Amino acid sequence: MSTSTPEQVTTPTSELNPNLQTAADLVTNHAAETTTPEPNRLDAVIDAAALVDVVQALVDARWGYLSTITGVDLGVEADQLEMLYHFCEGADILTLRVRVPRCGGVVPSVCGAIPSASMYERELIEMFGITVTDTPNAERLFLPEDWPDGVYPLLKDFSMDQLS
Amino acid sequence: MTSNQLENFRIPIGPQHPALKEPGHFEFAVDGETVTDASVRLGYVHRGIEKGTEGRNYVQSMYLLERVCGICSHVHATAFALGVERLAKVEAPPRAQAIRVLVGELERIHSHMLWLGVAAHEAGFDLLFMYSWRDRETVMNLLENITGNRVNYSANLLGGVKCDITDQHEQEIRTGIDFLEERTAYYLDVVSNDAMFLRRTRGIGVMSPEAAEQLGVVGPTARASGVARDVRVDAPYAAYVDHPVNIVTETAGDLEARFKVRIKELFESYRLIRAILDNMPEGDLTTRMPRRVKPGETISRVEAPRGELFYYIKSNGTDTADRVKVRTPTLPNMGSVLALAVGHQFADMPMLLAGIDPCFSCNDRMVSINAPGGDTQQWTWEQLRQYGIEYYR
Amino acid sequence: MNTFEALIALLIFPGGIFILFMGMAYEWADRKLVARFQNRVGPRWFQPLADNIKLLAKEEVVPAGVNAVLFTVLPVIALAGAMTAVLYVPMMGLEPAHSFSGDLIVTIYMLSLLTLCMGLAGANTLDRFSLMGATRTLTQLFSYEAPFLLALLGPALVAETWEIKAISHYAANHTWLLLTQPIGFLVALIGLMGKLELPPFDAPEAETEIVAGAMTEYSGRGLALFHLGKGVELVVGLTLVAGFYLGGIANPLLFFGKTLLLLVGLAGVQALLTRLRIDQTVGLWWRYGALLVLVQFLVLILWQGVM
Amino acid sequence: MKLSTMWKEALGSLVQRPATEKYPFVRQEAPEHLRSKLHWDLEGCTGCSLCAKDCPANAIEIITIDKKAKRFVFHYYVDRCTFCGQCVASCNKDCIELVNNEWELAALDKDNFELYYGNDADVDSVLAEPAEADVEEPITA
Repeated sequence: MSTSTPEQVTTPTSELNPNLQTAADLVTNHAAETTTPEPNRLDAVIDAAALVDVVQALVDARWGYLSTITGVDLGVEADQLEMLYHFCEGADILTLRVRVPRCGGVVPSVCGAIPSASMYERELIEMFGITVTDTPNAERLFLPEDWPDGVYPLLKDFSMDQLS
Repeated sequence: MTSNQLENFRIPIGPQHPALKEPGHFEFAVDGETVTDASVRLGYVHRGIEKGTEGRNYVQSMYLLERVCGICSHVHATAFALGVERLAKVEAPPRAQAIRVLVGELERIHSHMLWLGVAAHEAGFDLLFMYSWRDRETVMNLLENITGNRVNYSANLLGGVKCDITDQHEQEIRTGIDFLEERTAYYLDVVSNDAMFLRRTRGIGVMSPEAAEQLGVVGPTARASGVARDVRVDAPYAAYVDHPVNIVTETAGDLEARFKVRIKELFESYRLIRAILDNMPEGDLTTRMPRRVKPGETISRVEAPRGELFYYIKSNGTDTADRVKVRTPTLPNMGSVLALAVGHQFADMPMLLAGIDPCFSCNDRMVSINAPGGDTQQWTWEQLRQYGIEYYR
Repeated sequence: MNTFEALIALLIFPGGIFILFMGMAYEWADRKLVARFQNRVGPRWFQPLADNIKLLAKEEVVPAGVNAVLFTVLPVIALAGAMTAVLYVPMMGLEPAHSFSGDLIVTIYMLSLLTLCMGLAGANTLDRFSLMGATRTLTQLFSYEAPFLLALLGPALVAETWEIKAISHYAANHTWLLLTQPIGFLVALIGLMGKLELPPFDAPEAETEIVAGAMTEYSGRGLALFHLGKGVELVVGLTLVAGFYLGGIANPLLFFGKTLLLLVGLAGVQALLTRLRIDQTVGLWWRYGALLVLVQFLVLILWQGVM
Repeated sequence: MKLSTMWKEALGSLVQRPATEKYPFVRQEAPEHLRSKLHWDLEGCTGCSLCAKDCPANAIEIITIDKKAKRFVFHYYVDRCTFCGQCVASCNKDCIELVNNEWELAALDKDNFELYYGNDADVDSVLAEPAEADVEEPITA
C-alpha cells in the first residue's frame, strides 16, 4: 500500500479568500505547516498538544462547525495515524491534521469545546485504537459487544484471522 | 417503588421495535410517562463498507457506497463520483451533471414523502401515512422509468451517468411533478392546520438556533431551527452551480417546523426539476475516466435529503482508494435526539426520533464481519424447515 | 324461562356462538371501513375468523415470572364478562334474553371487566411495554368511565328506569334522544372508542411506542380471547348507543342499519384523527367530556323538575 | 386550525377504487428501462473481462475456452447480481443487455440462479469439468 503524501500546492497566504484567511490567522500560531490543496481548503498540521487550544479558538471565533473527524492509517511503514478534524464554513473547509504513532496514540478530547464530537471520538477509539483523553464516553458505538479487545478494523494490517 | 427502582425503569426502543424500521437501540429511563434519561447504541447494521472500499476498485466501490442507504442511495454515489472525478482531474459533461441533480432531486422528493408517512405513522395518523405513501409511488415510478430501478438507482458512472432523459421521460416527469405539487400543497395544509396532529407536533422537541449550532445538526433538522445550512447553497456542486437553490428555513425549531421545512423543500425540488428540464444541456453523457487515480485526497460534500453528506477520499495511484470516510447526516443529528428527549413524554419519543429522519443503515456503515469462528452455510428450504422443526421440539 | 331457553340464550343466541361471530363480523367491517377511508382494499371477509383460528391453534407461551393462573384466567374472565353483557341488551332488535331493573349498571360494569382484565394482564407480566400499557389502560379506564356512565344515564333519567329494555322502548316511542341529548350521544360514542382503545384513544396499545401495550406478552389463545372480547364489546356498545340515542332498534333491519351507521362514524373518527397522548386523553375526558355531560345532566334534572 | 383536515379526501376514498395493486393477480407492464436479468450475446465478445472486473457483486465470470477462436462461456450468478448495469456500461462491444421483463426471479432452488451463456458445446464442456474453485467471494476485510 502506497504511503505517498498527497499532491499539495502551497498557495501564498495572500491568495486565500477572506473566510479561509480568518481561519489561517486563527490556527497559524500552532500550525507547523499550512497548505492549500484545493482553492476552498486549508490544511494545517498541528501538534496533538495544541489541538484543544486551536479548536477552542475556532469555536470562540464561531468559525464553521466540526463536520467530522477522519482517521487515516498512513501504513505500517510510516507507522503513523493521522486524525483529520474537518471544519466547514460555507464552501470552505479547514482541516486540522494531527499525527500520532500507530501504537499507543493519544489525542486530547475536543468535547469540551464541541460536545457533539463525542460520537466521532468514540468511532476513532474503536476503529483505530487511539486513546482519547477526557472524552465523556469511550464505550463502543458501532462494533459488536463480542468484538475482541485490541483489534481495530480500520488499520491497514487488520485481518480476519485476528477475530478467531 | 423506591426512587432507585424508578430510575431503573428503562424502556427500550429497539433494536427490534415497531417504531423503528431499521435496527437501532435506544433506552429511555422514564418516571411515569416523563423521560429522564436517554442513551443510544448503534451498529446493528454494520456492513464494513468503509473497510470494504479498501479491497475494491473505484467502480465497484461506487456501487458499494450507493448501498450505504436505500433511501438516499443516489447522493452517496454522486458524492463519491464527484470526489473521484476531482481527484482524477476529470469533469463529467454538463448533461450528466444536470441528470445527476435531476435524479438527486427526485430522490429527495421520494425521501421526504417517505419521511412524511413514517413520521405521521409514529404519531398514529395513519391516514396521512397511507396517502403520502400512495402519492410517493408516482415519484418512484418516475425513477424506475428513468434509471431502471426503484431503489439504488445506479444512475451514476464514474465520469458521467448511465441514463438519459428522453422527451418521453420529460413529459412523464412534468406530469408527475404537477400532480405531486398539488398533493404537496395539500399536505402542507394538513400538517399546519390539523388540530389533532398539531397537538403532537407543535412545541414538541424545540431546539433553539444556539442549541442547533452547538449540537452540530445538519440538513432540514438544522434549517427547522433557523440555521441556514445547505451544501447546495453554501458550496454548489454539479448542476446546482447553474441552478441556485433557495434555502428554506423555519424558526420555531419544533416538530411542526421540521414537518414544514421538509414539505416546503419539496416545492423547491419541483422548481429545480422544472428548471433543469427547461435548460437541459445537450451533449455526451460520459467522459473518459482513467482506471487509476493519481495520489491525492479530496473532500466531497453534497446535500442528502437528511443533510450534509461528507466524503473524504484518499487515493494512492492505484485503482483502489486508500481511505474513504463517510460521514452521513444522521450521525450528527442523532445526538440532538438524546439531548432533546429528557423532559418530554415517552409518547413523544418515536416522533422525536422520526423528526430527524434517522437512517440507521447510513449511520452504521462500517464494520461487520461474520461472528468470529462462525461459518457461512447455504441452506436449502428443506434443511431450514427441518431445523425449525427440531428447534421447537 | 326454562333451563333449555336459558341454555340457548347462553350458548347460541344472543350469547355464545352468535355473538362471537357477530363480533368478528363487526371487527371486519371496522377494519374494512378504515382501510377504505385510507384508500386501501382492506382485509377480506374471513380475515378476523382466520386470525382467531390461527391464534387459537397456536401454542400459548407463558413468560417467565408471571402468575401462570392469572395469565390464563384473565382472558377467559374478560371474554366471559363481555359475553354476559350481551344477555341484557336488545341484540338484533329482539327483546333481551334477561332483564331486571338496574341491569344497565350491571351491563356497563360487565363491559369494564374486559378493560380491567387487560390492565391486570399487563401488570401481571414483567415486560416493560406491558407494564407501561397496563398503566395507560387503567388510567384511560378511570378517565372515560365516569363520563361514559353519565352519558348512558341521561336516557335512563328521561325514561325514568334503569332497565335497558325499558329505556330502549322509551327511546323507540319518543323523539330520537340524539336530538335532545346531543352531548350525551357524542360522549357515549367517544367513550365507547376509549373503551375499545380504538384510535385516536389507542395510547394504551400504541404500536409505535409500546408495541402492543398490555397485550405484548400474549400470544395464541389468550390474545385470541381478548380480541374476541373486544369484538363482542364493540357490538354490545354499538347496540346500547343505537338503542338509546338513535330511536331504539325494534327489528333486525333497524338494528343493522343503525349500528352500522354508527360504525361508519367510528371508523371515520379512527381514520381522521391523530392518536392522543395519554395525558391529552385524560385531559380531554375530565376537562371537556365529564364537564359537558354533567352540565347536560343538570339541565335534564332541572327539566324533569320543571315538567 | 381545523379539527380534521383530511375528511373530504377520506370520504372521497369510500367511493373511489382503492389504490392497492393486486399484484400477483394483476400484473403491470415493466417499464422500458427496467433492469432485470442479464443476457449475454456471444457475437462480438473479445473476452476482455471488463464486465467481470467491474462487477461490484462478482456475479460474472468469463471462462475462456479458446481465446483465438473467441470461444468464451459467460457464467452468470443471478442471485449475486445487484442489477446496477455497470457491465452494460463497461462493455465496449455491446454484448450485454439487461432485459426489462424478467424480474420475477424468486425460486426455491439455488440451481436456478446459475446461468451459462455461450455455445451449447462450450457450456456442456464447462459443466462437464469438475467444478472449479468458485469465484472469489467479495473481500470483506
